[in-house]
Amino acid sequence: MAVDITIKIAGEAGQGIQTVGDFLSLVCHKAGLYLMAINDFESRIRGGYSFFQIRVSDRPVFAPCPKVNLLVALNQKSCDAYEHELTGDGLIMIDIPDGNSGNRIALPMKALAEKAGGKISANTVAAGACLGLMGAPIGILEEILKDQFGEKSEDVLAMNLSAAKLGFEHVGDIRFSGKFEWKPETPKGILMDGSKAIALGALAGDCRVTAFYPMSPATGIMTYLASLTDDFPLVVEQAEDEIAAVNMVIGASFAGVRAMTATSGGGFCLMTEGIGLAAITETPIVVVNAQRPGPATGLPTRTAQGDLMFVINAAQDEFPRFVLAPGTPAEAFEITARAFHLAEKYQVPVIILADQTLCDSICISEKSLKAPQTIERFITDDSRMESPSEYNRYAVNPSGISPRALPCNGKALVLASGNEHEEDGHISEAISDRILMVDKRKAKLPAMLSEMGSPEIDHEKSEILLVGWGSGKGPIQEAAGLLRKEGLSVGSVHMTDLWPFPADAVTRILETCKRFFVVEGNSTAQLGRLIREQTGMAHHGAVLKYDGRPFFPDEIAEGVRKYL
Amino acid sequence: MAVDITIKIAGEAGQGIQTVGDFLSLVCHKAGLYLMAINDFESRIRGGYSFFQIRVSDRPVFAPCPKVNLLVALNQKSCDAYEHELTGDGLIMIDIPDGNSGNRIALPMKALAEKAGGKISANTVAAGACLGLMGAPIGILEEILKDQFGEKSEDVLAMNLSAAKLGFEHVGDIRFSGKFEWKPETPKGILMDGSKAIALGALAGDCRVTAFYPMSPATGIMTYLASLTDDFPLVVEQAEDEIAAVNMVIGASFAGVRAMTATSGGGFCLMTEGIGLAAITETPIVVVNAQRPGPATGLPTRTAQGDLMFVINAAQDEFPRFVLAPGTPAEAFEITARAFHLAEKYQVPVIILADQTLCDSICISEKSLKAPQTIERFITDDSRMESPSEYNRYAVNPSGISPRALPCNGKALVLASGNEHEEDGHISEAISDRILMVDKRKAKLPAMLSEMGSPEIDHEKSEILLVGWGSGKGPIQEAAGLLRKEGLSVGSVHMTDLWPFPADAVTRILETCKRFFVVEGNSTAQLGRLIREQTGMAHHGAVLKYDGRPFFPDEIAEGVRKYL
Amino acid sequence: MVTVQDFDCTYENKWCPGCGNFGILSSMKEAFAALDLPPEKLLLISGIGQAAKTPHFLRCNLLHSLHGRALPIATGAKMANHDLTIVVNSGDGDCYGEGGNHFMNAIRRNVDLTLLVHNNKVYGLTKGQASPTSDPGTVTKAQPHGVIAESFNPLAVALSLGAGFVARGFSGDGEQLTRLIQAGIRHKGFALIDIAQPCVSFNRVNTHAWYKKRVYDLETENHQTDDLQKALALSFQWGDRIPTGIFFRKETPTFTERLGIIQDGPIISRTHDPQKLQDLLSAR
Amino acid sequence: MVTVQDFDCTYENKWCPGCGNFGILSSMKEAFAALDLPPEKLLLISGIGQAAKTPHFLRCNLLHSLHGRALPIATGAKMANHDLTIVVNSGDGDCYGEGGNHFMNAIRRNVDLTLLVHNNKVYGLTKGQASPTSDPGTVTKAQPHGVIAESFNPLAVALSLGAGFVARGFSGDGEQLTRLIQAGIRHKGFALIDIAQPCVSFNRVNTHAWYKKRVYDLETENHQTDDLQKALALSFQWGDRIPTGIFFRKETPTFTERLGIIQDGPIISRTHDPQKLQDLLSAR
Ligand SMILES: Cc1ncc(C[n+]2csc(CCOP(=O)(O)OP(=O)(O)O)c2C)c(N)n1
Ligand SMILES: Cc1ncc(C[n+]2csc(CCOP(=O)(O)OP(=O)(O)O)c2C)c(N)n1
Ligand code: SF4
Ligand code: SF4
Ligand SMILES: [Mg+2]
Ligand SMILES: [Mg+2]
Repeated sequence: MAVDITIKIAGEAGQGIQTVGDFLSLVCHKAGLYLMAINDFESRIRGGYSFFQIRVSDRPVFAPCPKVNLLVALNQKSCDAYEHELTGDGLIMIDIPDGNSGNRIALPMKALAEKAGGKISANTVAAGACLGLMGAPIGILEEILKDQFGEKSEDVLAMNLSAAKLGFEHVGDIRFSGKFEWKPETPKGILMDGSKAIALGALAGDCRVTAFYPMSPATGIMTYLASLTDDFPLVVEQAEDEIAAVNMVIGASFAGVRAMTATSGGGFCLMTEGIGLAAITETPIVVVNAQRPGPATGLPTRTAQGDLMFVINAAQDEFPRFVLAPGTPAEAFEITARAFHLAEKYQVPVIILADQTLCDSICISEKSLKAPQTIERFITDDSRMESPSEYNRYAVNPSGISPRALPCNGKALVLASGNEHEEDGHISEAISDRILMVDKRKAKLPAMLSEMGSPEIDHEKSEILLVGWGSGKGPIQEAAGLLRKEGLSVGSVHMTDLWPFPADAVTRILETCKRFFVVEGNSTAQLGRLIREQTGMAHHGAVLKYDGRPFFPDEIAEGVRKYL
Repeated sequence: MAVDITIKIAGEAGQGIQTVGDFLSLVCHKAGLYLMAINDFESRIRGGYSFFQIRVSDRPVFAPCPKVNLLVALNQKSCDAYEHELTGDGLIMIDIPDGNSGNRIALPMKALAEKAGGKISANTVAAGACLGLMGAPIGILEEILKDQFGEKSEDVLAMNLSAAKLGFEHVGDIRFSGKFEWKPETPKGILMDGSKAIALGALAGDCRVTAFYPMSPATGIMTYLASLTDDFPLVVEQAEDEIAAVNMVIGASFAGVRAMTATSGGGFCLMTEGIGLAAITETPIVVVNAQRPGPATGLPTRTAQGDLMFVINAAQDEFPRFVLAPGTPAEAFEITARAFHLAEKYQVPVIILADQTLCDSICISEKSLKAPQTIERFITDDSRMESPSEYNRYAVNPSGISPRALPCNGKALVLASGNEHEEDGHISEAISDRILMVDKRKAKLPAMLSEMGSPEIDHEKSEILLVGWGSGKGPIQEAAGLLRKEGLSVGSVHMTDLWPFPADAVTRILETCKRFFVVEGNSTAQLGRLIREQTGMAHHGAVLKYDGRPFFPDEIAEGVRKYL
Repeated sequence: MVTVQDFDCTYENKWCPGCGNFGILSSMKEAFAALDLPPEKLLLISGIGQAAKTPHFLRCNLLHSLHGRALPIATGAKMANHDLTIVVNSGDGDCYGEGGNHFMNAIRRNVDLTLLVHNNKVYGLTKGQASPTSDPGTVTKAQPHGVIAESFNPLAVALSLGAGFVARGFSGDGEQLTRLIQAGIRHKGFALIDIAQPCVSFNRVNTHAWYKKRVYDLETENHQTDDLQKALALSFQWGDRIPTGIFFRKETPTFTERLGIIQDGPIISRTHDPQKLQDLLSAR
Repeated sequence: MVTVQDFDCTYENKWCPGCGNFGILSSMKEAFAALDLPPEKLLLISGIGQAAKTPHFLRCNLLHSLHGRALPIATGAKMANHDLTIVVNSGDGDCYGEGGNHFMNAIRRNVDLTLLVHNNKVYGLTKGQASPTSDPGTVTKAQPHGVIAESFNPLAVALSLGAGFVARGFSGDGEQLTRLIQAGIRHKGFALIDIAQPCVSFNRVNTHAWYKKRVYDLETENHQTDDLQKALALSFQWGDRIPTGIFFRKETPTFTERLGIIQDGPIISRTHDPQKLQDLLSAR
């Protein structure tokens, strides 16, 4: 039987939940298991309620599960708060001195940690104990600890090894229901969260300048990139505000390097004018909008898919742009790398719609991620011009894409203006130039559209299709599976390439089903609206979640059932 | 026969074109004629090309006409630039010393002005000469001059009276083809441009605080309001930027007065985050977005209808808002006043979509505009509460509208937060509060929708309907008339109330026709997209203009013909 | 008589134990009580950040707004009703970073309000990135090679913009801070109190003890608060000795005093005269 | 050898006849020629406004961007390629109004560029509203009762933020202005030249003649440019005598010099190493 268990490590912010979670993830990964973990925390630094919820399975998993098999409670209030989520045979492990009773295992974390050499190792105790309950060999954790602390100091390593062992041994023979076979296996792929995936994708896209203003849930992308600035040709600059961030990125790109910024809704608002500048000056930029619930400050550390229509329509007037929404870390890596390619090829802004779920969740990507050996650039210079002195930055041609030279890179002068302009870049208010330039920019659309991938269909030809985008992917595909198990003909459609909208592909797909339902993390079914706007097809129902938390497959299935 | 003539006064910025135009408008208005005038100028202060184009008729007119009967050229280059627009029997009056020839009348403006007492009166000379050509009695202009200069100084008045007469007499018996009957008549209504109409509408809505950052074409609204601050309880503050402007307005409204800001696209971008704050704190605000072509700086002094989808979807996540787009100054007055009522009644942001054509064009409103005798307020206070100390700013009730108290206005404490919150206004991250508040805000939508007026139909039951919004109104209605004259069954639909979208009313109307065409000042048919999104109905063609200039009825008719 | 307890509220405080913000909160309550300002006469406006959460942690009217935007909101509220007593709680990131432009312009306008900047030299709520007041060299996750920009000197900038009340407090000196807040509220015009506030979670350098060793009260050194050049020179003093107290004070007409139009009373309490409008509507 | 004529371009100039901007444009060309900087080695970045149109009126590489945003754009360009010679043309509204926050932060970063602020004390392009540098009392259509905020003192603010090159020029003194622009470009780091610029269309007070009567050159008075306190004091001098020239000068490491990562050369010319990335991608 398939193993599929969920462990929730819950406590206060500042108690080191993340560390326990990381250890567990690493061990399961090393053991060749699959996992998917979400991170749930409040907008505060200490106290409150916080958890790391990891689902471990011997089959690929890309969605969290609301039922908990093991609750590791770092304090009593977390125990009280989440006890009701336990499965019938679920266990609670709680940091109390002693007193196992019923499904409750007392784990004196701090005491054991002190025995091991210091309170600071309490999280390692917890990790060891969890692995004990899972019947895992302690060896894997030991290896991980060696990797992590081996170089730092022998004492620290010794303490942690001892802490792990104490925790591991403390649970003795207690095992919880889901049994894994812990056979030595090679990892199934790589362990990755969305933030890192976007950051690495940026490097794969040859991103060299990033500027940002801290904003959850986008900050992780930038701090990870900052940690890599010793190893890559990359500048990461914290700007004074988001307006500065996007304009720095425009400046860097204009000067010739690929550049990106990342933010969330409020910051994206402030960037919209700059995105318009990138558009009219045809300066390639990549902007990540990691969505969280709004409006305004909303729920700063939570997740949402509420900005789709906003980013498609953001900034005054009209211009071509790409909007891409990865559904998993692996997609995030590839889409981000592709974003830089598309931005430069078409000289347009590319917006990547991520969200807190994508950014802060970990899962295993089996597909191997490849660093491109070469980067195709779309830059011209004097040597490729007949007459550099007559270079026109906005020369009109049927593709709408004018050869792009860089400033101060030869005889060709580069003139760019946020005002409407002539082909040479000088301001123009003439009717003819205006029409020429609008049409030139719009002329890119057919080719841009041809770059749009068709939505990914799982179980084609189903009677019912669940249609979603971005981080909804895993839960929706799993939900469709649950409904199929009930004998229903249900498939799913996952969209990453949202704009320019691949209307023909979507129409072709949706025409094959009897009914389609949109599944979205917002309250007005924005993709549903978009599909209707672009194809005329109206959805037959919407499963919407807007409480700031990620989708669970169960609740999607339940939402769909209501319509049946 | 109906008189319908167009006079174009063209010259450089700084030559006083506006003054000539104003005199002509005032005279025609006083004479009981109808008129519609557009203003066309570059983004510069001196030089270049600029014109004021006034259409005068004995029937109501709400659209400009591209054919010019009289070109008043203040310099040679304007003459060269616009001569081709003349009708067959059109005349040119040009500021040269002498030499009438063919259709060219030499008017030595400066010389005559100096004769009258000063070069500064050259514009009055031109106005007098125009009136002469139109066969108008000079008396009306004299009255206007007395109104305008009478209080200032006798010398100035005398000079202008003399200048007018010199110009008038200079043209002698030359008349141009379109003959008016200059019978003494009372004015047909009031002369008004869109900027003033919005400003006056704001006063009618009891607006008391406005903050803005200068941006064409919105500045005129604010400078006109500023000129009235001696007479009305009104503060007009120029902010350091648009972010400050919208937030000042939120602060003022939170404190208890009705407040507004006005801007154009780039500034609107910067305001989007604030609009979200108004939404989540349920603070009523009115934001005017006077559209101009973009993206970015675009064409700063020109017109566009490119921001419809942007303002409907602006700011992260989702919230109810109103979007209203007046088509004429009279509508602008009423819609602006209504905007304040709606904003306060529903505690939501209201966005008024204007554009340069609306703001800077003059026409005659026959409908009399009324100052409301009383202002219905939607504010509560201690006296209306059972227990002020238990007041909850965001108390949930079926309407979604919580009684709104003002801060520091009694025992009731008012707590508002841009974070998601509990009913009392304190931050909450709880799932239950989040759902409660999103649902509460959304609960306003049915009542808000019921406030939306049905689109205005002209010639119901036509086979073909031309559908437009905002400043397209006059030209579209006239274009439909032109097509009807050709025997086609064509009517028009004018939308001012755009969001929440009155889908039922629109569906009902569009179902009556065989084909409908959208007519819009943008390049992607945004209203068309919106109609399809909201009703599923696809337009049969789009007549789009995006060169920064207002629609002419002719070109709309021509655009429609192409589809027939 | 208003007491400190009148401001106690049951809403859970969400700061880290040991945070300097607690001292600021106490001093605020003390100052309000000392001024006999009851919660219902008090409007607290804040941006976003740990500092900006302050209004939630006491009883008052409050608008907890957007990151960086507390000052224009407060300015707008004053335009509507200049009788309001407004205190703004902001952080170094909120006020000098995202809100930098508004900081300068609230000073230029001389808006009559009291601005408390909880200056912990770090972005607390977003987990420890550098703020404009972080010292060059400060290493954070976002600045692994250390901050490279010069740190922002709020007092010097405020003085150079003509601010009429410029002070520095320290969250660890409640008595002085209470006095400063009182003086700030009493001051007619814009009052800046930049408050040295230890962040126990993200700032391991500028701790309570660190400040304790360095701060001194300008009052004890007989500083004359009407000497702008002296105040400017002092504003650059930072290191072994850190001056606190009032650097400069001078009352000039406030924003709303200079707004001729509202001298008859707050615009909110004026009556609307439909006739005047009707005249305009009919006249053209 | 680069000549002034090398910068002449055929694009129509759109300023009003008599505008002070013409003087600035001439001095720019003179300075570039004197520095032997050819058009193709020159990147001019500007915001929006009359001042910001400048780059269109001479031959150069240019990015005419958004109102208020020239400085972050220039900063970004420097990150990409710190070998670029960047001059920013901005107006008083563009730089000290909409762009106020960026002004402060470009100074804090000490970005190596030359900022020319065409300070006409008015919003020219939008037809004469007050700007941050307008004097209190200035009457405009938007301020019919006169400006009520204190005017923004760019030199004092720059100095208080630690700017390393702070100067005032006057469009009517082309010789001095040319020298200042040359010195600004030569200065390693952020160089501010605030330029008194008459606007013949909207500023009837601060005319060419008005300035002519008042300006004096600090150099002639033997001003020492390394004295910050003196420079600060001078920055408040305005009225009968208006100092021009270099107020303060001090070279400190620039933004890109302090960015350790790009010391090997501009990031634009570094090569990408796919292996390093592949290691990261495979390692987890
Ligand atoms: C527009 C916008 N950008 C970014 C953020 C994220 N953010 C929230 S608080 C904060 C910084 C807070 O720092 P500070 O003002 O110093 O307050 P502290 O938490 O240190 O008290 C940031 C960047 C936001 N909420 N809105
Ligand atoms: C976001 C935004 N807000 C407002 C404007 C309108 N605008 C253009 S130029 C300008 C002011 C220019 O003043 P200044 O910078 O002093 O330049 P000047 O024309 O006086 O040289 C304004 C407000 C704009 N283009 N963008
Ligand atoms: S993070 Fe720092 S500033 Fe924020 S509450 Fe904790 S200690 Fe205080
Ligand atoms: S408006 Fe003023 S600043 Fe602008 S070009 Fe004319 S004179 Fe120069
Ligand atoms: Mg801080
Ligand atoms: Mg200016």
